[in-house]
Amino acid sequence: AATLAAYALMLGDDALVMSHRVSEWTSNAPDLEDDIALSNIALDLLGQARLLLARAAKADASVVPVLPEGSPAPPEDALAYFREAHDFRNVRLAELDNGDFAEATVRVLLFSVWRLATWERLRASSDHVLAAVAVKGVKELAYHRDYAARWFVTLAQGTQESRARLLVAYDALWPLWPELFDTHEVEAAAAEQGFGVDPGGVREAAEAVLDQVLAAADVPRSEAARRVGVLGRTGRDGMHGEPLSRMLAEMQSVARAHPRGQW
Amino acid sequence: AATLAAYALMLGDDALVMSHRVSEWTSNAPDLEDDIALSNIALDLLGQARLLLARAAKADASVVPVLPEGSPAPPEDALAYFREAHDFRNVRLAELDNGDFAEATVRVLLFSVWRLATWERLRASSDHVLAAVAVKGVKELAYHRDYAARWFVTLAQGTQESRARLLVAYDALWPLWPELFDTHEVEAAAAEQGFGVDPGGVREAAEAVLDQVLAAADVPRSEAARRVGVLGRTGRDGMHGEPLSRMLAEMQSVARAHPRGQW
Amino acid sequence: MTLTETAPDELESHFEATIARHDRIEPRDWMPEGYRRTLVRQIAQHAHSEIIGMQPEGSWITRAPSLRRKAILLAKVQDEAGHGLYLYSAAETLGVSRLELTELLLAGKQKYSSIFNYPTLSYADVGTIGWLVDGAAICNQVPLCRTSYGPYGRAMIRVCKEESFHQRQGYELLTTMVRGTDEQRAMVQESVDRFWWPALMMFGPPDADSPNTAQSMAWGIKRNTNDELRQKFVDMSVPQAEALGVTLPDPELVWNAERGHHDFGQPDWEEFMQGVKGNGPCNAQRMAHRRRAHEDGAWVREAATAYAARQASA
Amino acid sequence: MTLTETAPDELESHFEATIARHDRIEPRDWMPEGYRRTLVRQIAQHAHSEIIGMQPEGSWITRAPSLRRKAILLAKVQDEAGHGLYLYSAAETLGVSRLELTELLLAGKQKYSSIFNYPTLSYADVGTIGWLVDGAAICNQVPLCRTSYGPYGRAMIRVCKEESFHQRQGYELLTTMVRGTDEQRAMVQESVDRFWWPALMMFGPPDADSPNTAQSMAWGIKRNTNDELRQKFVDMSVPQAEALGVTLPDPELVWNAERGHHDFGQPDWEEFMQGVKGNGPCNAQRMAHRRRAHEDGAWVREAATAYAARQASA
Repeated sequence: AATLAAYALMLGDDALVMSHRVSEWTSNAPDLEDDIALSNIALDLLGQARLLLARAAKADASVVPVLPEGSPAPPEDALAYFREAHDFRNVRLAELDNGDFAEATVRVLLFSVWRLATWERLRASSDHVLAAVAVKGVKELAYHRDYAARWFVTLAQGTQESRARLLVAYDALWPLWPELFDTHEVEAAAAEQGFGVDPGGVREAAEAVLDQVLAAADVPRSEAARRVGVLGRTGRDGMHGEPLSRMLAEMQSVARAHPRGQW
Repeated sequence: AATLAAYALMLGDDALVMSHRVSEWTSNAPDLEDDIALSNIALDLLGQARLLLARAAKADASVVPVLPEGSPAPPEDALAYFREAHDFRNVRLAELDNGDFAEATVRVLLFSVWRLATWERLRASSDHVLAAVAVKGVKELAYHRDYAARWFVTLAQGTQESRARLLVAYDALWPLWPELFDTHEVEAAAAEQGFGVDPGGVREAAEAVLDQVLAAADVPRSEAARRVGVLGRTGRDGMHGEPLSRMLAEMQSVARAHPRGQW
Repeated sequence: MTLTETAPDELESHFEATIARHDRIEPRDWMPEGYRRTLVRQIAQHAHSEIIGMQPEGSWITRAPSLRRKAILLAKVQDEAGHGLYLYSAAETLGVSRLELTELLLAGKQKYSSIFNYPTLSYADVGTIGWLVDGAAICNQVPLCRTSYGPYGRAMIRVCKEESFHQRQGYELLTTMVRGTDEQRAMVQESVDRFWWPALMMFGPPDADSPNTAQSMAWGIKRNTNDELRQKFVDMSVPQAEALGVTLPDPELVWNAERGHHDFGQPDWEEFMQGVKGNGPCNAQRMAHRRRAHEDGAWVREAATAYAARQASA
Repeated sequence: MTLTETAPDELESHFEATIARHDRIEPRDWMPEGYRRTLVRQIAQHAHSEIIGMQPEGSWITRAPSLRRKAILLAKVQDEAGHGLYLYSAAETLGVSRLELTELLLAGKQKYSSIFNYPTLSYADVGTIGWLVDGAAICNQVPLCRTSYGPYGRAMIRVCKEESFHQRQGYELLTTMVRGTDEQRAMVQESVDRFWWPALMMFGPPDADSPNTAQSMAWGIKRNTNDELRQKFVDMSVPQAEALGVTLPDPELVWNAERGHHDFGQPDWEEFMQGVKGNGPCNAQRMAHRRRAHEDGAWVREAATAYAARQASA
């Protein structure tokens, strides 16, 4: 149960943090259609996060932070609003500060290609909740991927400026791609126990998809090297970058100011 | 004593909030000398804020938020870190999100010209603490004003771009200038009781100084209209803009996460 | 029969007859230039209001205090973008593009609702905006579902349906908050104190000071006067405030049994006019945000155009 | 006697004699090109480190949990800017401008200390950086006060004085925090766990893998080997860690009575090399920050230049 909870938290934190970053685009996108599309992506991921955090709490109540007596916050909110940065288990790709629209395009593309490759297998999870989340999520992620892939190609083939920006964003994010496929011991155990997916096993499938997009965009595979962690630890180990604690300071400010609040 | 506390809070909050905004320039200024100068301004204002918040707390302990039992936070920190945005009494000019360096120049200029005009009189305060703070502060503020005035003239007379940016910043901030000279009832009472200064009485002196800078820069007085408040209320009434609550979310995040912490 | 074969006065009487029958004017129909201009102005202002209106609430998406509320808020702000989209499309049937209208907004030549120049200062504002601001908008907009211009009326039907959903969500947030802590109840009351008067201003100046109302009503663009709608809103809100346990900040607010309506005080019309002139608390901030987003997106829109052109010619 | 009158070998022997006497080389003195190049590289790297080093701690200025700590931190980061200033000035005596050096940094052609590519993740890091990172810097830098190049040595004297003040402040923050709550003690330990190994890396690779050390020592630019300094730092830090009540995360760390020193483990030199190559956790972020600040300031610097030119010609 501890492994299931830890595994569900990883998947949930990925979605929660990525959703937050994407939601920052609301009212800031290049056009109304994109504002709507990005809000949609943020909403889908938020929905995934809620189900996964709830699953984690149900699997092992000890992962849920203890709130002041009388707090009516449900477990999903206790987990989202009352953990510190080092308790979060998301991959570092999700947490970076937002850049320009090219950055958003590449980030959503990498994130959803990876997540989709994993979740296609997660549909066969022995945990019925995870399996159900994955069945629904796969459809959502396919939409996210297609949206980002379309923009990836458009920007790459649009103007000189858009291509230049896209390439900068691609090279800037590529160093975080290998981390997505590292197998954390929790993930290994989850795969072993039949309810999780070893991300190491889906790299080939994910890269095959990505290569199609790169080919359509006429963009060569980046040669940027992997970004190392701190003492070998990365996002899955709770070792994050500076942007996450800043993001959480904002995200958690109202909830923490009113730990007994009803919302 | 309640009036003295309320008055000291106004002056203290102006300094605290303005210091915070100026401190955001650290490691972001156009050149090392300016990085150092802006940090200096932030430090001076922070020093003023600490003395004034402490004075407020001493004059009337009831203004200090009650912290969880066992919290060792001194009154200055209770006031800085555990009040909500609507408890702050700073003028709105201080709280705006930072813009470019022209915005910083104009903001520091307007703020310090106004504050200096007030504080020159505050040196004669019947409250010995306020008088002493003012004596020291006047020297600091004169430095801030001179620094900003020098850049105001340089940008106005530098390149086409710098002049254009300066004028944009000046027109953007001018609407908040009249608010600085509104006489709040606390200020009226403080002046009446001999320890405070009625800002309405220093407008002429402040504008005479500003006019000299404008003349040296060959910049005409802005015609931008006053920015109104909400239902007639502005910063001194605790009615702020959206940036303040966001700023406080960041500023207060660590202190609030550890209300019993020792720092 | 083509247009060129029809005499102008015949076209005009056909238009007048359609209006008189409370039928809809459609894009293909002839219409007087004044009617068209008034409509473009009104629809554009309405569309701009949706887009600018994303900011005050959007500012709290990243701080929503529960994941459920975050989802609700995100979806609501997204709906506002959607409303903007329908409305710009309705305006486009009158021959003006979304880009043109956006540029008129950014140049300060078209307006948006002044209510969005008030700041949002606590999470309670998300609820209050839903309850009072969306509530007032609905009062204004429901009659517009029967407006004489077809595309506008049909857009309004969709908009109104979603707005009343938003209004219920906002009210529900407030009812939840007042069941919470003392601080939360105080937060709700403070928020209502701040938004009550600006909400009343949303119906526009008193009829006596509203010179365009008569023509708009004659053309069937507008169906009720400002004061009629304001009265309706007040009558509707008083029992809702009671149910919520908050006080509306108007000492003159009292039931008038004779009129069968509430009497109430006047908002500060001078503050209203300052907001209209651009001097409200957040005008500069809202416009700067919109301008920045528009400018930051320029290279993306150009890339899309270039890519589409290349695809078309390939 | 002017330079042209002096034979090259005479200049060289004069230089060698000055070094041998442990006297200072001054900007007016002849020096071998290799010496100059080595110095420029070292001083520039040191200056860049001060400037980039403003970021990890600067990131907490806006979140410092007490006003006193905020003032201390702000002043410290300001001092780092000041150190950058002295050091760029020292480099300028060798004929390279601050702007040139900055552009070499931004182009990735000059380095800064890899320690600043580690993220700061809690307020305890502000204390740990003071204690361990400034502590290691001082070990490295104190001998540089006696370096053979005069302007560099004098800059280092000022820098070292301030650094040891910073070190005491950092350590004092940690001693305060460990007297606080359990969470604070855990925060301190976690921070020390993260920074201990990177601090050891600050002395550079083991002597066996440090090909430039011998020449730098012969020229009197460097006064001790990497391993000597690292040993000194470990010996100094162990009792400080004990006094603080934190554990240093090295199971091999043990007192060796025979050597009169502590034995200790080796840091992960592969991670170190990745950091040097630009693949550390924050390299991209640090460079992007510096580049943005530099580019954002370009119009200001241009304005200052244009204004100065106008004043000069007036």
